[in-house]
Order: sequence, then C-alpha cells, then structure tokens
Amino acid sequence: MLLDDLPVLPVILPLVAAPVCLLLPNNRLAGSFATLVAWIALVLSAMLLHTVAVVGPVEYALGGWASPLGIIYRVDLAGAIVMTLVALMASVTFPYAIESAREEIVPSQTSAFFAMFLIVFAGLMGVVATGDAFNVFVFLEISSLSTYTLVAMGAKRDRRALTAAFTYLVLGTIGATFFVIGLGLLYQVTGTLNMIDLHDRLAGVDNKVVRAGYAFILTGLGLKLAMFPLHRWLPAAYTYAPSPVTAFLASTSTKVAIYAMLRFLFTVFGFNFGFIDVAFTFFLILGLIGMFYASLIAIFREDVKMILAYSSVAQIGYMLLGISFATVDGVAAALVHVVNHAVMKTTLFLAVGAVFYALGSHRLSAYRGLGKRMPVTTAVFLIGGLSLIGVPLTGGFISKWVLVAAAFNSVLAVPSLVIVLMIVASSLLAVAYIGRIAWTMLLEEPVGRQPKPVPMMMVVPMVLMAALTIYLGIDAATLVSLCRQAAETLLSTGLGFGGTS
Amino acid sequence: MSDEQHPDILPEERSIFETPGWIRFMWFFVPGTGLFFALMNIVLAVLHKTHPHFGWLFDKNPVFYGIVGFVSFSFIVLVGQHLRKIVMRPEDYYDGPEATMPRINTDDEVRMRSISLGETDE
Amino acid sequence: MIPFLPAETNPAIILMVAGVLMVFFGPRGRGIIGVIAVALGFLQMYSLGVGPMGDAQMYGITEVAGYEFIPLRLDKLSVVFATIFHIAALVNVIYGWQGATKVEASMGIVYAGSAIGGALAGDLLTLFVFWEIAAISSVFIIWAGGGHAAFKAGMRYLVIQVMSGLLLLAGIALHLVRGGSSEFGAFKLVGEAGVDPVAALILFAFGIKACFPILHTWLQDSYPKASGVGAVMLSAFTTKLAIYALARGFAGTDILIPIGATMTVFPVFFALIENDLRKVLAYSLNNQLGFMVCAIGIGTPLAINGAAAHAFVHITYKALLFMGMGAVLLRTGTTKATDLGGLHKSMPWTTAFTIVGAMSISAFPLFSGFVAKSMITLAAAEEHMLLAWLVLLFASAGVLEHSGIKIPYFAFFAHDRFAPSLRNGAPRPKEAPLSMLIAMGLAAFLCLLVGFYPPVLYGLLPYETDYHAYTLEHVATQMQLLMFAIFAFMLLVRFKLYPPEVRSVNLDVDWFWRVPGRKALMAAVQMTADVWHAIWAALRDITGQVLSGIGAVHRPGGLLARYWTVGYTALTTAAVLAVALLLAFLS
Amino acid sequence: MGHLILRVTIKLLFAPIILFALYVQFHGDYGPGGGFQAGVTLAAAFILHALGFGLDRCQKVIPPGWLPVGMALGVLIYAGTGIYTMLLGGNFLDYDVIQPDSHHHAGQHIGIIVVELGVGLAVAATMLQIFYAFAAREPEPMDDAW
Repeated sequence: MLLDDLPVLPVILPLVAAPVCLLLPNNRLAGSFATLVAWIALVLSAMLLHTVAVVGPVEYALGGWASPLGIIYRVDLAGAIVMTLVALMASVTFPYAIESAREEIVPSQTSAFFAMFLIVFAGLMGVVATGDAFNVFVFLEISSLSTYTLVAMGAKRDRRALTAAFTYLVLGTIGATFFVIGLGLLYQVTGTLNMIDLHDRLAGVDNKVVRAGYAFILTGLGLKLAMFPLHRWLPAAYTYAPSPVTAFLASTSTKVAIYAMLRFLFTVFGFNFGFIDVAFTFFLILGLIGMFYASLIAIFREDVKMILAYSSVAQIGYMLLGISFATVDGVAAALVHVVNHAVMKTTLFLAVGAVFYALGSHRLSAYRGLGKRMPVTTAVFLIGGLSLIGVPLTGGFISKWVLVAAAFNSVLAVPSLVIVLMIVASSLLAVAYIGRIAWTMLLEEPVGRQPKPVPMMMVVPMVLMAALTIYLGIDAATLVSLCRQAAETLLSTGLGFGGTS
Repeated sequence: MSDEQHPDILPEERSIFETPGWIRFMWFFVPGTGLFFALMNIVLAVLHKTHPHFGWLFDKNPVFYGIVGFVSFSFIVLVGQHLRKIVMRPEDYYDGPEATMPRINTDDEVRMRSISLGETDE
Repeated sequence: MIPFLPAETNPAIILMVAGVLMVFFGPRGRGIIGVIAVALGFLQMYSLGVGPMGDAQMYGITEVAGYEFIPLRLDKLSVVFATIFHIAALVNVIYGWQGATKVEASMGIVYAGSAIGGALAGDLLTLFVFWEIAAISSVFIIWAGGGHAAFKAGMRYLVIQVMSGLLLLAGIALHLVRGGSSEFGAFKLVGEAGVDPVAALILFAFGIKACFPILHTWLQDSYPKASGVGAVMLSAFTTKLAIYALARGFAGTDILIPIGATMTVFPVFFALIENDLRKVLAYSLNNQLGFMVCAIGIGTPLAINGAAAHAFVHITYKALLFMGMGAVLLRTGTTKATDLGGLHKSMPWTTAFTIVGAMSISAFPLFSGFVAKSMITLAAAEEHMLLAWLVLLFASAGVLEHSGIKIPYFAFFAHDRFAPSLRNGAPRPKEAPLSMLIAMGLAAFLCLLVGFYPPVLYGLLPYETDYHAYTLEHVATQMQLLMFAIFAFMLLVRFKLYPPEVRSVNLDVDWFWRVPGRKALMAAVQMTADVWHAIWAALRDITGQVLSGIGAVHRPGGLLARYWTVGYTALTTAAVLAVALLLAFLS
Repeated sequence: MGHLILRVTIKLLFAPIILFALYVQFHGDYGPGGGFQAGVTLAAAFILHALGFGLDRCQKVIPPGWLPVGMALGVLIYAGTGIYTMLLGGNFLDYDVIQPDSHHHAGQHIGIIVVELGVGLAVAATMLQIFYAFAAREPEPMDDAW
C-alpha cells in the first residue's frame, strides 16, 4: 500500500501534520514534531525518486477517479528531484528553526509558525506532484498564503516584515490571478484541466484565446519565480522573514515555481505549440538582464540578507537562461542549478541566521572580524559564497560549467560566446559582493559585543549543508546525469518533442 | 675597493678578501685563467677536437667565446646604465610614502622579522 | 605503495591537505607536517610508476557528461617537474621552519601541491583547477610580506593570474566545443588555416604565467614584496608550471624562439640598474625562463631535455639565491644594494652558499647550471639558429653580470657597511639561523651534486640522452667566456665605469597600468560617479516635485513611497503581461 | 434604543440561519451546497449575533481559544477520511472502499458527508477567527509594541 501511494504521501503527510502541529503547545514539541514529519517526508520522497528513476513516471488517481475526469498526481524524474530537494531543505531547516525561532518569533506563535511551515511544505510538494493544472494553482496558493504569514512573523525582529509581507501578498495574488485567468482561458478552449489532456487538446489549436492564456500563465508564473522585472517582492520578503523561513523559501519556493514553469512550457504547451519561442526569447533576455541588474544592486547593499536575496534574483537569471536554450543540455543545466543553488543558498542563509542568533544583526557591520569569533559559521558562509561564485570543487562550479557547456551547444539568437562571457562577467560581480562580505569577516577587526554561542541544533544543519555543497562539487556525475535524464524525460516523453508532432 | 663616497673602515676590520694582496692576486688570477682556457681552446682547435656549427666569424674561431664574454659584458654595463635616464624614478614613485613604510608584522607568533638594522638578536 | 592511502591518491592532494592541517599547529608542528607530507607525496608519486614519453601511466580516469577527467598522468616530462616541485617544497619547509608565518607555511604547501597537481594533470580542466589554486594560494604568500605595498602588489598579481586562468578556461571551453580531446596534449598554433585562435588563447594564458615579455611585470612587481621566506616559495612554482605547460602543449612552436630570446635579453638591462637585490633576482628569473621558452620553441628532444633540465636546476639555484637574500633580509632588514656590503665577514656560510648558487646560475663547470644550459645552447647550434644562439651567448654573459657577480658582490663584499667603527660600535649582523643554513646547504648540495655527477639529472629527463656536458671543448669555451667577462667587470670597476647603485625604482611595462592606467580608471570611476550623481540629483528633483504634488493630495513621506512601490510593481507586472500578450499575438 | 429592531430581528433569525446552515451542510452530497457554504452561513449567524449584542456575549458562547482547535479539527476530519480510505486499501479519498458492497455507492455518500463536515467546521471556525481578529480592535499587545 505504501509503495502505491508514494506520489501522494509526501504531500498529504505535512498537510495532515499541520493542524496537529497547531494543536501542540508552544514549545520545542511543535518544532520536533514538524522535524519528524519532514524527515519522514524526505524518506518517502527519496523512495519516490528511486522508484521513478528505476521504473519511470508514476501516476496516482485521487479518489480513484481516472485520468481526464478526476485529479491525478503524476511524478516524473524532474518532479521527483524537486520533491526530494524540497523535502531535504525542510528536514534541514525545521530542526534549525527550533532554536532559531525562539530568537526570532513571538513565543506564543511557535506552534502556528511550525504549522504554517508545514503547510508551505505541503503546498510546494503538491505543486510538484500534481498532474492537474488547476491543482497547481491551488497548491501554489496554499503555499503562498502561508508564506505571507511566515514572512509577517518576522515582525518581532523588524516591523518592516509587515510591509514586506503585504507587498508580497499583493503581488503574489496578482501573479496567482494572472495564472488562474490563463488557466481559465485554456479551460474555455479545451474543457480540461489535466495537463496531459491539455497538451493533447491544445495540439494544433492556435487562436487568440490560447495565446492570451499562454501570456497570462507566463506572466503569473514569472512573478512567482521572481523573473527579473517581476522580482520586487522577493528582496524585502527574504530580508525581513525569520532566518529559517528565508533559508527554506530561498531554496524551494522559487525553485518550485521554476519547476511549474518547466511543466507548463514542456508538458502543457510543448514544442509544437506555435509560439513557445516567445517564452524562450523572454527568458533569454530577462535572464541576462536579471543576472547583471540584481548582482549590481547586491554589491551596494549593507544588509547581508538583502545582498543574498538580490543574488537569488541573479541566480534565477541563470536558471532561466538554461531553460531559454530549449535544449536537453540547457534544461538539465537549469535543473542542476536549481539543486545546487538551493543547497548553497540554504547554506548561506543558515549561516546568516546563526550570525543573527549570535549577534542580533544582519548588517554588514556586524560581520566585522567574524572569522575570529565564529570560525565555523564563517567557514560555512565562505563555502556557500565560493559556491555562489562558482569556484571549482563546489556545486556552483558544476552548475556554471554545465550551463556554459549547454550554451556552447545551443543555437541562439545571441552568439554563444557572448553569453558565456556574460556568465563569466556576472560571476565576477558575485566575487564582488561575496568578496565584500568575506573581507569584512576575515580581515577586519572585530568590534562590539562577544557573540552568543550558537546551539548545536543550528550548527549541525549548517555544516551538513556546507558539506553537501562541497560534495556536489566533487561528485557531480550523479546529479548531472540524473538531471540530464530528467530533462530528456521532460522534453521527450514529457511530451515536449514528442506528442502529436 | 673603496672610494671617496665610502669612508674607509679600520684596517683590522678588513677580511682577507679586502687586503691589497688578495686584490692583486685577483688581477693575476682572472685574466690568467681566461688566457689558459683560451690557449686550451686554440690547442683543441688545432687538433680538430672542436665541433663548430658556424663559420670562422663565430665558433670556429677558438677565442670567439672570450671575445663574446668580454664584449657582451662591457656592452651590457656601458650601454645598460643609460637606461636609467629613461626609467629611473625616486623610490616612492608609485606608492608614495607607503613604499618606504616598514613591513607590518602580521603574525605575532613569529618575531624574527622585526629585527632592525644591527640590533642584537633577542 | 603507502599502506594507509588509497592506491590512486594524488600527491597534490596529500600536500594540500597537509597545508590545511598546518593551520592548526605551531611552527614546529607545521614543519614536521610539511616534511612528512612532502615525503609521502614523493613516495606516492614514485609508487604510481612512471611511463615513458607518449605512454604515460594514467590514474583515476572518470568521465562526467562526456568529459574525461585524468587527474594523474605520469610520464617522464610530468614526473621530472613534479619531482623538482617536491624537492622545492621540502627546501621551503626547512627554510621556513622558524621564520614562516602560519599563512606562509600552510599556503606554501598548498601552493606546492597545486603546482605538483598541475604538472601531473592529464586533462585540461584538472590543469585549470590547479592553475587557479596556484594563483590563489600564492597571493596569500605575497600578502604575508606585510605592508601596503605588498598588499597592492598582491592585488595586481591576483588580477593578472586570474586573468590567465580565465583565458585558459575560455580556451579550454572553445577547444572542447570544437570537439577537441579533453586530454592535455600538444596544440598546433599554426595550422593549414593560419593561426588557430583557440591555441593562441591558451598560449597567451600560459604566456602570462611564463612571463612572456610585456606580460612579465607581475613577477618583478610582486616577488620582492613577499617576505624572505615567501619569495623562496614563490620563485619555484608558478613560472615552472607554466614552462611545463608550454613544454607539453607547445613544444616546437617557432614563435617561442624569438619570444624566449627576447626574454633572455631585456631583463639583463633592468637587472643591471636595479637596486633591490631580490628584484634583481626576479629579473634574473625572467631571463632564465627565456632560456627554457627558447628551448621549448626549438622543440628537438635535446632542446626539450634542456628545458626540463634547466627548469630542474634552475629551481634549486634560484631558490638558493633567494634563500641567501632572505637570510640577508632577515638579519639586516633590507636587500637594497645601497645598504649592504661586507656581510661575508659575519655571515660566511650564507656567503658561501650564495656563491654556490651564483656560480651555478652563471654555469661554471662543476655547477649545475653548466650541465643544463649547455644543452640549450647546443640545441640551438645544432639547429643552426645563429641568431638565437648568439642571443643566448649574450644572455649568458648577462646572467653572469646580474646573478653571478652583482648579487654576491654587492651583498657580501663591495663596501663594508657593517663595520663596528662605522656604526658606533654596533655589532655586525649575525649568521643566518640554523634551519635556513640547512635549507641552503641542501640546495647547494643539489647544485654541486648535479654539477659533479650529471647522470643523476639525465636519468630523469623526458628523452633518452647520450649527451655529455664535460667535454674539454665545452669546459674550455664556457670558462673562456666567463673569465673574460669577469675580467671585463674588474676593469670596469677599476676605471669607475661600473654604474653605482642608486636608491630608485625603475619603470617597467607595468608603469602603463600603475600610472596612466590607474589614472584612467580613477577618472572613469570619478566620471561615472559624477554622471550618476548628476542624473540621480536630477531624478530626485523631478520625482521630488512630482511626489510633493501627489503628496499634497495624499499623504506625505514614507507611506506614499511604500504604497507607490507596490503599485508601481503591480504596474510592472501589467507591463510585462502586455509585452507577453503582444509578443504572443504578433509572433 | 435604536438597536431594538435590529436585536429583535437577529433573535428571530438566529435559529433559522443555523438550521439553514445545517440543511446546506447535509444536502451537500446530493445537490448544491456543502461544507464551505454551510460553514460560512453558520459563522454568519454568530457574526450577526455579535454585531447586535456585542462581541463579549458571542465569545462567551464560542471562546476564541476554541477556534484554532476547530480549524485544525476540521482539516483533520477531512484528511483523516482520506487516510482512512488509504488504510482500507484504496486511493486517497477513494470513498468506495468504505462500503465496498453497496450498489448505491453508499460509501461515496458517507465519505462525502464526513468530509463536508470537516470542511464546514474548518470554514466556520476560520470565518469566526477572522471576525474576532478584526472586531477585537485592540490587537494583543506584542512584546515589543511600538
């Protein structure tokens, strides 16, 4: 029974656990319970990943109703990778949050905090697992709504969290609305919401309604994944949310939106959809601009979390760039970067959270001479930073390498060499903003009060993530081949190249 | 080999290499050795034990190497010093006063660096 | 085979791990770890076995995404370089036993490891990785020299080195995309279709590290600014790794002959007028690299043997000379010729060892330089390259001038500036500490060993050789050249034609970016800032007026700005949607 | 007493609204209706009462502390049904396994009614929670109120 239900279990488990968590007392119990759930979900997702890698995509009919009529869950390799990633991030950030939340959350909200955390988790898993277009919207909103709450909970530390959450709420809702309008238009034309069914019925159909729906979905999802001009909710939300929330969101929510985008581009629309190139041109241009724009802004920020948040926007540019190549290599590169970036960003944000725990500030000035006072945290931060730059032997290098290789192997509007040079140049920008922090940490003299010791519960996840960053840089073959396989599935049997053409 | 800008040191502070005798010895020894090897080369050339690759103007000529050594060296020194007219600048040209700043001792574990001129060790 | 290590462990990794470990120990612990690591790495390398040229022993081959990694490739050419790198690392550890700071000691070993890794790398990406690690680890050694000048020089050094790495990476990427093999083999610079841009790019990257003329100034700029210990570490690895890369990738490329010849000549003049003796050594290093580059350009087996042999002996005697100067720096606080002289009276051992190094570099018979350098000149002669041959002879006289005579003469003899009578009774500087003397002795021993018994070296060389350095002809011609050159020196000094030492810096090519380049950069930055400020001020005025207009209607200050942000972003979203719609409808 | 008419009307309507809510709730598995609408209607009754007679009296009947429990319980009933069907060997929310022998899909009816109950409970509790939050003008003072 367990094996048959694998696609749905990691989704409903946190969903069921959330109300239970809400009923628990406001102490460590809630966090421990959430952690336990996350770990079980991780095991389940890993089993799912294994199954999918061995036997191929799995399907699950909700309520026993078969495919076009009922809601089905469909997990292929790309989905399984992202699900495992999300579950991994949850199982790392939840235990971290137990200690960290005591510092950053109003104590009476602790169990609500973890309940919300679990709902975000469930929502993100649901977006990935489902094979129903409308269900994507539902889960996207489940996760977004609870995210707004989580961001707002940062208000204990900084009141600006409230405005950040409000901005996020408004924009997120606009994005969701656009998305659902797009879905509505597609439904009007095809009369179905099942993704594969949509694909079949959309084949060869080309009218204004479909095109409008396409544009709406593109924009809506673009907002959710913080594509360049639509990214403005992200920096404030990441900056003012509590540290574990930031770590979790930065590593998962935009990634899942990227996944949804991939799903819609390649599964729902597919290559025989006449104007799919619009999206690729869009991504190419906006990705490139985003890479530079956000990195440049990051260089001049004083708040470390803000720097990292802008860097996230820049990194999303890399992923969009990979997708825009519209080749197996490109999509694989995007997926590799999704995983690597999630790991390194979590590493960085966990380290930042530890610094906040110890010193109570995110300002760059608080990082002075941290290398002498908090050597472990500094080391972890630097590993994450090096990976962000793309130094060899870290995961980031692998992403960039795969991306550069994909660029060379693609025929694009812009010459490949120019793109490669731009990738290198924007990496140099990353050197600038990470270098600035590293300089402060290592070479300046410590000032101010002595940092509070960071509890083990926070150090261990942090160090684990740093180790994983390096591991991904050394043993790159597994991940790269997995992602390549996933990209192949997405583009072929995932109906990209295949289907009716 | 002292001259006007460099005040003489006391005679008892001279080492053997600074005595007039040693200097006189060098004046015989260096050209003497040079001539000895030149002669040796001439003998080898006469005996056809050399393996020249180029013509008489070059290494077929047994004293060619001596001439090259002498002329090259003189050329380098006599011509090279005029380069100073073009490229020489005061010591603080690039970095200003920083250039002559003392080295910063970056590691207090190691104190050997900070010894200044003539100070006794420890 | 070393029992507790995996069979295919890279010696480079052993050294790098040791380098990291050193951070946690005191000076003595660091020294012990260093010696053990070098010994382990060396044993490990030889336990892997050495293949002849063209039939290398390869280990650890893995394929990732169609790219073949070969972390270890041992053939004669790579092993001779890796061997001398190990020896240099050992000498460095001993030399810095007491004097090396933590950064220098650990980074020095990491740096040595990266050079070894680079030499043993069988594929291009592995080479690139070590290439970059070498750049990054060595810059810490420069910075450890202390002071603002060292910091700035280190930054300049880092920029140039990283640029070399990026060019290399670009070259590799283009090479791979073109379908080239991932194995690091020979490149063809000039093919039927003219100059190959990819090979040129890679050659340029190598050329930066090998100090090609005009690209050379990072060396003279940065090495003298490191500490006494640091300069010794620096002198061995980066440039010789580049020489190895050239020998592997561009043997027999004609363009290297004029480049190498130029490299042997121009530093001679700069060295003549330079006051800082360690900078003299840096120029001398450049000049010696010229011999090797020239030999690689000639490309015959004898020439490649010569280049490898010269790299081997050069590392020992150049390290020896730098060690001598380092000892002088330690005891007197300076290496400026204007402040030195007469040190042979109180530092006899340092003097003796430095003279051994000086005689080696000048290629006196019975010293190691003679054994190697004569191979290169002979290779040029055998190929009947008259001009190159003449230039090399000329440069040999130059080497004698700056390294053979100038260094020992001005540091240890010349005018005695440390006589107690001149310095109000202050005692003379003491002899160098024991650890330094041991290191110098070791290097001097190697110089003499190779000089007396060349087969030690010849056995290591890439190609089989029946070359004999000690024929009467070689000895006679070389001694003739040297003795007459020394005679010229004596005459020039006697008649006061030898230029006096003057406190100064001498401009080199780096002037272009240190002075006008810097000014241009600063001006550009200033201009951008000014323009930006102007635009910003104008924008602020305009928006201020607009906002105060709206603010009169709505609310003032922060609230307005806040809501405006959200609304504005929503507007952006709408605009993006509009663009997407337009595109979708029009396409 | 301007509120008198209002209050009398509210008193008159209160019970019928709740009754109607229950009707909508239980009609849910046959026709238009269901837990969501029922929950809102139910909450509307209490909100109306609170508007007329003051928040305090309403909170005496339904203390604010119950509401999170109600929400959680509602969701749990819903999800629990799904898990129950899974435990019986069916898919998630596959109600047929509850009464596998029935020809009239009795399992479906039972399942939907239970699920709708959960939804109703959760929605009603949430509606009231929102109302309480807005109506209790003064927010709870936070630790570092500004």
